[in-house]
Parts: sequence; structure tokens; C-alpha cells
Amino acid sequence: MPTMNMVQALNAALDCKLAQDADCLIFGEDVGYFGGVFRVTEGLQARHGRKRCFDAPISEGGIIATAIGMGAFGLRPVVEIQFADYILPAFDQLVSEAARLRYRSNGEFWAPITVRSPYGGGIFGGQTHSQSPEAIFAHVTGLKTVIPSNPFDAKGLLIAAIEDDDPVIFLEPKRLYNGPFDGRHDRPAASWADHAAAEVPDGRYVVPLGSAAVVREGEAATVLAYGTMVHVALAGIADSGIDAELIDLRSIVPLDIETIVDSVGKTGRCVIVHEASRFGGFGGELSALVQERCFYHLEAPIERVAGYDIPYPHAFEWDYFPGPRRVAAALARVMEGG
Amino acid sequence: MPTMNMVQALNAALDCKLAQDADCLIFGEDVGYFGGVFRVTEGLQARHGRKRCFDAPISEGGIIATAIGMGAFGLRPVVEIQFADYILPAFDQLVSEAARLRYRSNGEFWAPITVRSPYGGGIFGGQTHSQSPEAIFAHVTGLKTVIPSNPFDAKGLLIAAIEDDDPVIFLEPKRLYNGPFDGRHDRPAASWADHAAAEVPDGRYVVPLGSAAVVREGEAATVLAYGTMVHVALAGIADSGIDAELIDLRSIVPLDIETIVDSVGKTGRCVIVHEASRFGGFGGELSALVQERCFYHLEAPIERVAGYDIPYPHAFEWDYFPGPRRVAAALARVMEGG
Amino acid sequence: MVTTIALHLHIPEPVSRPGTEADFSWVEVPAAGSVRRPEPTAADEDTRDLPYTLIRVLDEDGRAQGPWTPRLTGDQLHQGLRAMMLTRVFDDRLFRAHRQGKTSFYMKSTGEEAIGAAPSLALDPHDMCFPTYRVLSWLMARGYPLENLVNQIFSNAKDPLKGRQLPVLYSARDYGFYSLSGNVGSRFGHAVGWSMASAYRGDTRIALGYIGEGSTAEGDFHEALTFASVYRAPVILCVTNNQWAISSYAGIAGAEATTFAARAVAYGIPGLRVDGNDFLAVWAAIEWAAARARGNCGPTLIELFTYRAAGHSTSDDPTRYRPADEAARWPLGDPIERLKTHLVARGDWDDERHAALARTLDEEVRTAVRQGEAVGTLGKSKPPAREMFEGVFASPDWRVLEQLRESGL
Amino acid sequence: MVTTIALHLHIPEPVSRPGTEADFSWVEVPAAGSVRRPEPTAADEDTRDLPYTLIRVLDEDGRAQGPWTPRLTGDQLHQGLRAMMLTRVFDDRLFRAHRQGKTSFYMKSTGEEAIGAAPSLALDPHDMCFPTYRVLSWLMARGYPLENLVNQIFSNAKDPLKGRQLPVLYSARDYGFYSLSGNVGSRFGHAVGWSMASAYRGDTRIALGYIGEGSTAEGDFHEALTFASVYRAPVILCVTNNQWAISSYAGIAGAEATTFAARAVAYGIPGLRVDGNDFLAVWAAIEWAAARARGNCGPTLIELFTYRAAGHSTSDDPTRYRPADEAARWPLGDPIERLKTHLVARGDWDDERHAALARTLDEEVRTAVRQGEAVGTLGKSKPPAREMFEGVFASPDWRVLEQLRESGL
Ligand SMILES: Cc1ncc(C[n+]2csc(CCOP(=O)(O)OP(=O)(O)O)c2C)c(N)n1
Ligand SMILES: Cc1ncc(C[n+]2csc(CCOP(=O)(O)OP(=O)(O)O)c2C)c(N)n1
Ligand SMILES: [Mg+2]
Ligand SMILES: [Mg+2]
Repeated sequence: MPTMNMVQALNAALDCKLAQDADCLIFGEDVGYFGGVFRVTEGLQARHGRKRCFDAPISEGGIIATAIGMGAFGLRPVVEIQFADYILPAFDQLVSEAARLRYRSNGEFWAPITVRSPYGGGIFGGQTHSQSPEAIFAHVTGLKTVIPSNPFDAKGLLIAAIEDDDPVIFLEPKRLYNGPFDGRHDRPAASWADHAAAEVPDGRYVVPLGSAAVVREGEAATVLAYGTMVHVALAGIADSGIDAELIDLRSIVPLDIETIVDSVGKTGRCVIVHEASRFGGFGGELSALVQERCFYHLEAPIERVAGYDIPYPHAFEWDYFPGPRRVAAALARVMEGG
Repeated sequence: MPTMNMVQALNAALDCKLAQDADCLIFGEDVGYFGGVFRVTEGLQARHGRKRCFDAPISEGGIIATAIGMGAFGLRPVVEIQFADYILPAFDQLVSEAARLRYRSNGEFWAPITVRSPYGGGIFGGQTHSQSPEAIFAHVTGLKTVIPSNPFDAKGLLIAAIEDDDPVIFLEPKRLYNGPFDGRHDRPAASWADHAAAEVPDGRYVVPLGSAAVVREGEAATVLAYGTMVHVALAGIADSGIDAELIDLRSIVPLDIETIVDSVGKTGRCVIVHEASRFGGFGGELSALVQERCFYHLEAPIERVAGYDIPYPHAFEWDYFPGPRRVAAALARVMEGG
Repeated sequence: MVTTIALHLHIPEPVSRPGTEADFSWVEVPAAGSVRRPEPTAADEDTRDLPYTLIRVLDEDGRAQGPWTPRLTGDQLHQGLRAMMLTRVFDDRLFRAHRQGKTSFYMKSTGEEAIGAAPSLALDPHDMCFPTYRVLSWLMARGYPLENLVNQIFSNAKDPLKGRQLPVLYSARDYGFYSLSGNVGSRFGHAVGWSMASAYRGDTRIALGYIGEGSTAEGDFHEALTFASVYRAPVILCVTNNQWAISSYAGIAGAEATTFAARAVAYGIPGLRVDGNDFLAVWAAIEWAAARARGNCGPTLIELFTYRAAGHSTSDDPTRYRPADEAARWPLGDPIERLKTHLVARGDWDDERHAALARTLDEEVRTAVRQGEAVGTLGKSKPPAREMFEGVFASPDWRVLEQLRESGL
Repeated sequence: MVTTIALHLHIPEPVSRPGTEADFSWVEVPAAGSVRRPEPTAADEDTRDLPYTLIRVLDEDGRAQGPWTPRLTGDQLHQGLRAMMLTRVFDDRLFRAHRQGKTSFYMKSTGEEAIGAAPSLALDPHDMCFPTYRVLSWLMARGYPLENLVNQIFSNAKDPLKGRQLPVLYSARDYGFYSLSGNVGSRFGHAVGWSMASAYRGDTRIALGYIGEGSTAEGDFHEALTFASVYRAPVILCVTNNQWAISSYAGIAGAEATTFAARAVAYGIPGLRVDGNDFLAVWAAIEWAAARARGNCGPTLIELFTYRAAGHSTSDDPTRYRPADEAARWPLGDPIERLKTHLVARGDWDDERHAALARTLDEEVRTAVRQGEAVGTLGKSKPPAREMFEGVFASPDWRVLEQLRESGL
């Protein structure tokens, strides 16, 4: 089985769908001839032809609107928004149109679109190339939001997203493109080559939306994470010496509530980790759900490890980025409780 | 002291600021000659002149962008977005520009703008005239979000918002414009005339941002609400017969965490009520905060009463709208716990 | 050269307000037939005068004049007249139903019936229209069942959209009518995408998008035109300039500075400015643009110059912001009257037949309304409430299933 | 008339790609001085030809030609030359600093130095520019301290924006330079609002907004122009058409169909298309538009036709998507060379003085970089981390105070 980094795995997913489905097409800023600023669409135009993978005007609203219209016609467009920070100009199209089309038309029209976008920090991108906007999508009824953490999942989830008949926001943790970054920025960068999840099968397979993965089994506490934070959490767990169970949510809508509740029911302690700023972040929802469903099992307050409530500050990347140290400290605190 | 409904109180606040501050001006769709579709700016153009209160093109993004530029010059613009559902086309301007200008420029520029917008349901407005988008603003670092529930607060909070040097989203519960609606849609509409908070002083006064109001003192449980839901919660408490304390948050950013923690610390039980759909809503953040800060005082799981996770469905207004019955049921459930 | 006079903020204001007389002397009305008609394959450079005139076919006597005269059969004209009259009757009746509490909301398209009816008949059944809330006449021209309309307007148990959407925000896929929403402008780009998909597939279907002149100020308008122009999308993009956007006159959207058809020049595509109350002119412009689109020559922008004779909606009272006599003084007349006069001039119609048709249509509408009342009006009947939990996704997730249970519905 | 051929999706593609020779035969270059100059008070109708030509002043021999020749002193020209040369030297040096790991990011404006320098000198000190990331020459022309630039680029302890913002996304209020951000296009409307505020106050200050040709596709562009046109805002709106937007050529933004200056026609405002590598032409166009704005005649759109001679940024390798010889073949030359030739032709400059100036500027930049290095380069020095918690609001709320404590910083 070939070993791939995340960029290659995503490229393989797109290549597979372009080959299999004549109604699948790709467009976005710089994705055509050039292959995308993160190279995810590299070679696709050359391989599948110009009208299957082409450049779009710098207009995120226009990109999503166009994709919705194509979806309503019967195509299955996959669009790239160059950075998740730049989805915001298209927010109305996503919320008022893509997410609501099926419901409001009583199923006469729908928008089977996939919106791929690199997100998250760790690359010294500063305020507008580092944000994690997943919470605002999760709140929108009618949108799905998927976040892979490794090459195997990336390919399988992306194929599932494209085949899904509802609009899917597919957030790619850009810091993971080239390796399983665990937040230890002062150590040499790890490569996917040595990682089990870098074995990516040829051809089509899916990782279903709405099923979380238990990355590490444990008895003492539950850690909920997604994207880059899966690897950070793993490092934090190792540092803490606590036998924590780590769950990679993989998609936050649909959310695999069962796996979460089962785990916290068992451990009685929970730490939630995300990069996005804390207040109003998706951790709040997770905390509320766990509290509602596992209240009588909880031995200690649920902890949230998250970005601070400030814009993403360029020079302070490593002061801001929630690293293993903060995860380990939160784990230590939840173990004290009770 | 004159008795005012909420529309009149808001109008009085604007009138007061236009009179006091030559740098204050108002624009938005239909706010000029006509006085706004909800009449909040009625008479202001006639009284203060055309350039103090004028119509804007139907372009929410353009309205906010223009206001930010004016704010950067030194004016204090107050803009109206006709329905909160229509803030979304301006979302990027609010998040990437208004909210971040001060921080990213190290205080060289800032956007002292106030964005007024009617929000919420209860008026048979269907999907796009009924939504409650507060959660997506609350998550944005650098934005403040204010939600009055009565005429006295409306005037005092709006003046405070206008005088504030940061961007403020000012959400007006449109169902409260003409009376303190408590969710009992089958009873005759109540009027503000009979309500204590309808006594609105002349001239300038402020209700500071970030201070909640204890609307009803109680010992058995704490109910957190804002906007229309304050009145619904009050009715729900009455129906339940439970001696609950009701807190009107009044602003969700800044949030009066002290008042919340003090109350739940005392009661040990908490119900959170909002109109917005539940998943990823602001109730998640409130639940997480209460849980984090009052864990050892909690006798029962914190409950959330919220809109269902579906688009706002026109014909089912009263099936969807969280009413007193659902509040009372949640209160009964929190009383059972422990 | 640099003067240092004080700057001054210009706020556009209409010529007349309540209490004064309506004044339309600023409207230039070229004679019917006076505007040249380039070939539909013309290069954009050869069309740059068209945004600044007004394409008109019907003259004062109802005769068709000049190169834009479409070749229409009597049948086509009768269909158009019927659709417009039916729209008018239906609007009046359902507007009154709102006063009677039978619906939560209604919007009329009085005076603008030609702009939906002519394109609906001129285009192919499989083309797709991306409507505004003011082109009911599109559906009327295609025979959409009146009962469906009434049932949605009454939000009753037979509402074809199951109570999920406001009255008047229809969706009718089989009638080439895309799902409406409350947001203005946000479907304009869908028309472009839909037509690009058709081109991608090597199909022959084209799309038509409508937007109000007020709503052209939204970024969506520009983004749609940019995509249409860049990819030469087979789409017709229409701006309905009915002079008003709720209480804001067209000057607030830019009409003081130039025409809405001139927006086309920015994108290097033709912009036609058309008398929107002239059924034949609208038909001809759509036919021209459709030929262009079907011939892979790309998009066309059409300004339909008309007048919103009624209030914005049931929530509106236009006498608060415009002179009461404005509608009566509108210089381009009434589209129904004008088409009627044309048919009469053709020798294909007379007052009696007109009156008879009016009676028939009135009866049709009455029947449909009665049917709707029998099912139930607002609040008296509605689809099963549990249906509100359906259709969020193709298949429901646990949240709505749990909440359905929790709701006890 | 309706043909039923299969539709076809058009995807624009540049004339040349890597491996082929650059081909600029499509660029029409009118002779310097050949374009008429209407009065700045001209009505929009009298300017509708200007978007389709190219205003040029400097001829091949560096002589100023025709009615657009601005009346500039030798001092003004020397200042302009200095600003452009300084920008070039600074860019080259700081670009190299990125290779050496001293900064996280850098962007050059090579070939586009005239478009920032000329307006910076032509406008008043209290006017405000709303820049893109590619108009460093604005700051250079106004003498912004090089140390400030270097310190921000190195994100060191003396970074004037305290480490909160990316390198090159400057903010310099006192130099008429509005805060930059990573989002393209989203400040274009701020320029309009700022200028409207000036008009509201009866002030005399005007605003200048820049946007890249690629970014004109954003809705913000249209919204800004709509507001500018409706309220006749005293603003100059400039599209820098440097032919590329990262890897996408201008055709993806609409250049196949028409010019960017033609966007102005949509809004009934003048659109000037200007040789952006001609310092004098840029100056003249800005002066014309400024006179218009200050005379309450409203906004102007200016397309600055130029070429991005360097890569998009330090993250980019342009040889992957365009011929390697494109920059060399750009038909409008280099703005620095052209202004130098003009000064020489005026008898006001020579090669020796030029070389001496180059040496001085190089030394200035070296000194500034050395100073920055002494403070520290990326990661070696930064502002106190606790400062990242400041400035979210005018005064902090409990969240950041708690988190500051929690962070242990
Ligand atoms: C995005 C958005 N902003 C504001 C509104 C409120 N609104 C509804 S209709 C309307 C006026 C539209 O005017 P126009 O586009 O001219 O269409 P007309 O009503 O004249 O047909 C406005 C402002 C809306 N529905 N959507
Ligand atoms: C809203 C937004 N979308 C996308 C990007 C990514 N991006 C950064 S620069 C750029 C190209 C801009 O091209 P152009 O406007 O022509 O300016 P130039 O770089 O040529 O000066 C893009 C797509 C962004 N920064 N902001
Ligand atoms: Mg209109
Ligand atoms: Mg460019």
C-alpha cells in the first residue's frame, strides 16, 4: 500500500472521484494549471482536462454560489477556498442557500457540494491564515463539517463528503499536510512516512461521516479532539502519564455522540481540545453535551483547552497555539477532581 | 416618566445621540425618509437632517464596510440591518475587519460602529425573518453583542453601545417591539404600557454593557435568558411553580459571569433558554462556563431549552418557538436531579 | 488646480414625495421601433449604445414597430395575456385574503406581469428560471396549479412546501422555477452556476436569473456577472427596475448616475434596456439573449424598466414615501392594457372576449381559493408538525430524531 | 433563430505557459500623449472612451508628451525616483532575509513601484490611502522609518504592531496608510466610507483605495463602487492590474472580456486606464481624479496597467505557471528606468548621480536591516508575549484577563 502524506491522500481522493464520476468537477482560486497553493489539486487539470479542474475568480461568494447552481443542475462540484479564513465572504451563500435549499424547497433542489479549505495554525500564517472557524459552521442547520487528522481518513472522508448529497465543509488541518505535527514545535518535524495512517489504499473507499475514531484507548479520562489537536492531544497524554482515551471526532456534524458518551461514561473525566478561540467555540457544545448525557458519571469538571479569546497573533504562534503542555495540565486537573 | 414601547425607546436613544453628538449618524435600508420597516428611525431624518439619517443601498456588506471607514475617520455610525438574517452577507466585514481592526493595527485604527438589527421569531416571518444568530457573533474575538429585553434597557444599552469604542452588534428582539411577549401566543397580546420597564427616562442614561439583571430572585434554580426568552422564561417559571432565579444577560459579550456564577452557586441548578437552534448555540458556551465554574455546586444536569436543529419553519412557528411549557418542563427536570 | 472648497455628502432623493405631484419628466421614452437591433451574435463593442436607450415595440396604438418585433402567433399572445390577467386577478384576491387573516404575508406584482410571462413563454420548458418573489406570472404562463399556490399561501395541510417556507416564496422545479428564499440577490449566481453546468455537460438548456434593481447593490450581483462573463455562461440576467425597493427609490441603488443595463458594460457583455411593460419588447429581448446564450456567445444583462404599481408587500403602505398618484402617472402604461390593445389592433381580440376571459379567470381563482379554504387557511390547517423535522439533510441525524421525540409531536 | 448546438463551457487560458515564449502582442500601446484629457469636472458621458485606451505620458526617449503631462518640479521627480529605488532595494534585501530565515514571509512590488510612489506624493499629507500589500512605495515616498518596516518584518521586540500582524501587512496612520489585512478587497469599501465621513464633516480630505485586478471579483469591489457612486464619495479607487493573481492570469478576473477601467462605466463614473509603469501618467491620473473628488464631482476608477515582475510572495515560484521570460518581455518597461530616462532627458540627472543614489539607498537599507538584526530576527526576539492579550477591545474583559493569568505569561 502506498504511503502518502495528507496532500497526496487528498489529491488521490479527488483524482478517484474525477475518474469515476463525470459529474464531479473542481474549481477554486489557483487550483487549475497551478495545482493549488498547497498542491492538493496538482496534476488534476493535466490528467482530467481543463473543464474538470479550473481556476476561479477571487470571489469566495461567487465560487460557492456557482457551485450551488451546478449542484442544483445535477453536478457534484468540489470547490477549494484557499484558506478557511476566506470562507467568510461566502458565509451567506453557505448558510442561507446551500444549507437551506433542500429544506425550503421540500426536496426539489439540493446542493451536493463539497467545500474544501485548509484551516488552523502552526504555520506562522498570522491572523488570517490560521483561524479555525468550525464552530460557526457546526451551528448552521443543514451543513455538515468534516475534519480529518491523517492521510487515510483524509482520503476516505473526502470521498464520503463528495458522495454525500448535502453540503459539506471539509476542513483540512494545514499543519498536518506534511506530517503529524504534535505541537512540539521545537523538535524536528515528523513525517507521515512513519505513521500507520499514512498507508492509503488505491481506489475508492470511504470513511463514513459521523463516526469518530478511538485513537488511543484508556480508562482514566477521555480526551475529545479533531484535526491537528489529535496529535497534540496524544503528545499531551504521553507527557501527562495519564491513561486517557483519545477520541478523534473526524466529523463534528454529524457528531458521533455515542462514542463520546460511551467513553466518558467509562472514564468519568473529560478534556476537550481545539485550536479555535474558546468562547463560543465548538468545545462549548461538546462540554454541554457531555455534561447533559454523563452528568452522573462525571468526577470532575470538564476541561476545555482552546485558543485564547484573542485574534491569532503572528509572532506569538507558540504562545497561542494550544500545545501538549496545556493538554497535560488539563488532564492533571481533571484527575484531581472528584 | 413617559411610558414607551421598545420601538419608541430605541428611537429615543438614537434621537438623543444624534442631538448630542455631531459625529453620530445613521444609515441603512429604508431608515431615512420612511423611518425603517419597524419604524425605529421614524422622524429622525425630518428632525436631524438628511445626512444624519439616510437610506443605504441593499448591500449589507457595503453598509458595514462604509461604517467601518467612517468609524476609522472618527465618526460614530449606527447602521441598521433590516433583519438579523441579513447580517450574513456582511459577516466577513464584521469578523475580518470591524472586529480585528484595533488589534491588528495596534490601536492606530478602530471601528466604533453599532449594528442594530431586529432578530428572533414569533412573528410568522419564516426562515429568513426569524433567526437568532447571536452565537456566531459571540465566538468572534473583538465583537460585542448586546440584546435588550425591555424598553428601559433598550434605550440605555443602545446609548452605551453607541458610545462604546468597539464594534457592537445590537440585536433587537422584534417580537418584543410592541409588547412583552411571553410565548403564550394564544392569549391576547400584552402591551408595554403596563410594564415597569416601560418607564423610560428622558435624555441620556446608560445601562452598562456586561452587566446582567436579576429579573426575579429565587432559591431553587437559576434560569439564564436574554431577549424575548426573558419573558418566556418568566412565564415558564410561573407555570412551574418553582422558585427560580431569572437572569437577563442583556449582553452576551461582554458576559456578566459573576452574576451567573453567584446565582448557580446558590441554587445548584441551571436552565439556559434561547431561541436559536440548540447545537452550537450560545447555550453550549453558557452550559460549559457554568459547569466549569459551579461543578461542585451542581445538583442536576444543566438543561438547555432552545430551538430545534432545523431551519425556522414558517407554519410551525408555535411548535418550534421555545415556549413557557418547555421552560417549565426543563425546570421540573433540573429539580428532579441530585 | 486643486480647489479647497468644503466637501459635501450627496444623498440621493426622489423628485417627488407624498404631498407633491408625481413627476416622471426624467423618463425618456424613445418611439417604439426606434432602437436598432444588432445580430444576437454581435460583439460587445457593437452593443454599447443599447444600455442608454429603451427598446420598445408597441406604439401608442398598440401596433408592433421596428426590428425588435418578435414573430408571435395569436396563440402565444393570448397565452401571454391570459397569464398576465390571471396574475393580476390572483394577486388582488390573495392580497385581500391577507386582510382577512387567511395568510401571514403576500406580495403583488401589479404592473410587472409582462416581465415574468413573456420569458416564461419565450424560453424552452427545460430552461430554468431563478426568480424573484415578483415573477408569479412565470408560473401562471406555464399553468402551475393555482391550488398549489393557494395552499402554500394559506400554509395549510396541502402546502406543497409543507409549511416550511413563507407564502409567495415558491419552488416549482417541473415548471422551471427555482426555489425562492427571503434573501434578495443570493440566487443570482445560482443561475450562472446552473447554466455553466449545462454547458459543462454539453447540454442545450439555459438559465434566466432575475434580480430587483435595489438588490443589484449586493455583492452577489457582481459575483454572478463576473462568473458569467469569465466563463461565458449561457445565462440571461435580468434586472427588474421597478423604481422602488420597499421605500427606497432606484437612485439609492445607483440610478441617478446611470442605467442598470449599463452595469453590463463593466463585464464586456451586452446590456439591453427594455420597456418592461411592453410584452413584445420583453419577449424580443429575451429571444435575442437566448439566441446568444444557445449559440455559445455568452451572457446578456437585461434591464426591465417598469414600475411597482402596488405596495412592496402586505406589510407596506407606499403612500408613506411616494406620491399617491405615481402609479397612475407612470409613462409606460399598463402591460395588460397594452397587450390587449395590440391584440385588438391585430384584429384578434375585443372587449367582449376580454371581459369574458376576465370572468373565467376570476372564477378559476375563486375556485382555487375556495379549494384552499376548504383545506384550511393560516392556523386553521397545517401539515403534520412532525414534518418540520424532515428534510434538513437527505437522511436525518440523531439530533432531529431525538428532538422529534422530545417535542412529543 | 434558436440553434440547438451543444453548449460549451469556456475556461480562459493565458496565451503562454512555461515552456513557451511570453507573448504580449495582445497589449495595445498607444503613443505617449495621444489620449485626450477632458476637464476633471467632465460628465461621465464625456469620459466613456477613456477605459478603452491607455493614458501614457513618457515616450520612448523619456520625454513627457501630451495633455496629461503633470507640472512637476525636479524635486518631486527626484523624490519619486528615490522612493521607487528605495522600494526596489528594500524588497530585494528583505526577500533575501526570508531565505535566511529572518522573517516568516515577504512580498515584493517589483515593477509596480510607480503606482504607490506617485499617488503618495501627488496627494495631500492628510489624505488617506487604503493600500494593498503591494504599495510599499507609498510609505517609502513619505519617509516612513525603514526600521519600523524591518522590525515588523522580523517580528521582533520593536515591531510597531507588536507582533500581532504578518510582515508586510503594515499600518501607519500618520503616513496616511490604513491598516492592512490578509483578506484581499475587504478594505476597498473602507476607503469609500472614510471619504464619505470627510464629506459629512465638510472637511477637504479625500481617500485613495487600491485593489488588485484579481481581487476585483470580490463582492466588496462592487459594493464599494456602488456606495461611492450613489453618495458621490470623494474617493479615488485604483485597480492595480499587474496581470497576475498568484497563478491566475487577469483573464480569470474578467480581462478577456474587457478592461478593468471599464468597470467604472457600470457606475456612471469616469474610468481611466493608465500606464502604471509611467510615473508621470500615474501622477497625472491621480491629480485629475483628486481634483474631481475635491470639487465634489465624485469618485473615479483608475486601472493601473502594470506587471508583477516578481513572484507573488516568498511562498511562490512563478516559473511554475508563466514563461520565465515574461517579465523581461513586458512591453511597458520598468518604472524606475523610465523615470530615470525622463530625468536624464530633462537634464536633471545622470548615470553617476543615479549610481550614487543607489549606493546611498543600499546603505540606508543595510543600516535599517542591521538595526533590526540587532534587535532580533524572527523567533530570536519578539515583543513580550503578554502583549498578545492587549488591544482586543479598548479595555480588556475578564476572559483575556483570566487567560493571561492562566497562560502564565
Ligand atoms: C439580503 C437581504 N437584505 C435585505 C432584505 C430586505 N428586503 C426585502 S425586499 C427588499 C427590497 C428589494 O427591492 P428590489 O430588489 O428593488 O425588488 P422589488 O421589491 O422592487 O421587486 C429588501 C430590502 C432581504 N430580503 N434580503
Ligand atoms: C478574501 C481572500 N481570498 C483569497 C485570498 C488569497 N490570496 C492572497 S493574494 C491573492 C491574489 C490577489 O491577486 P491580486 O488581487 O491581483 O493582487 P496582486 O497579488 O496581484 O497584487 C489571493 C487569491 C485572500 N488573501 N483573501
Ligand atoms: Mg425594485
Ligand atoms: Mg494582480
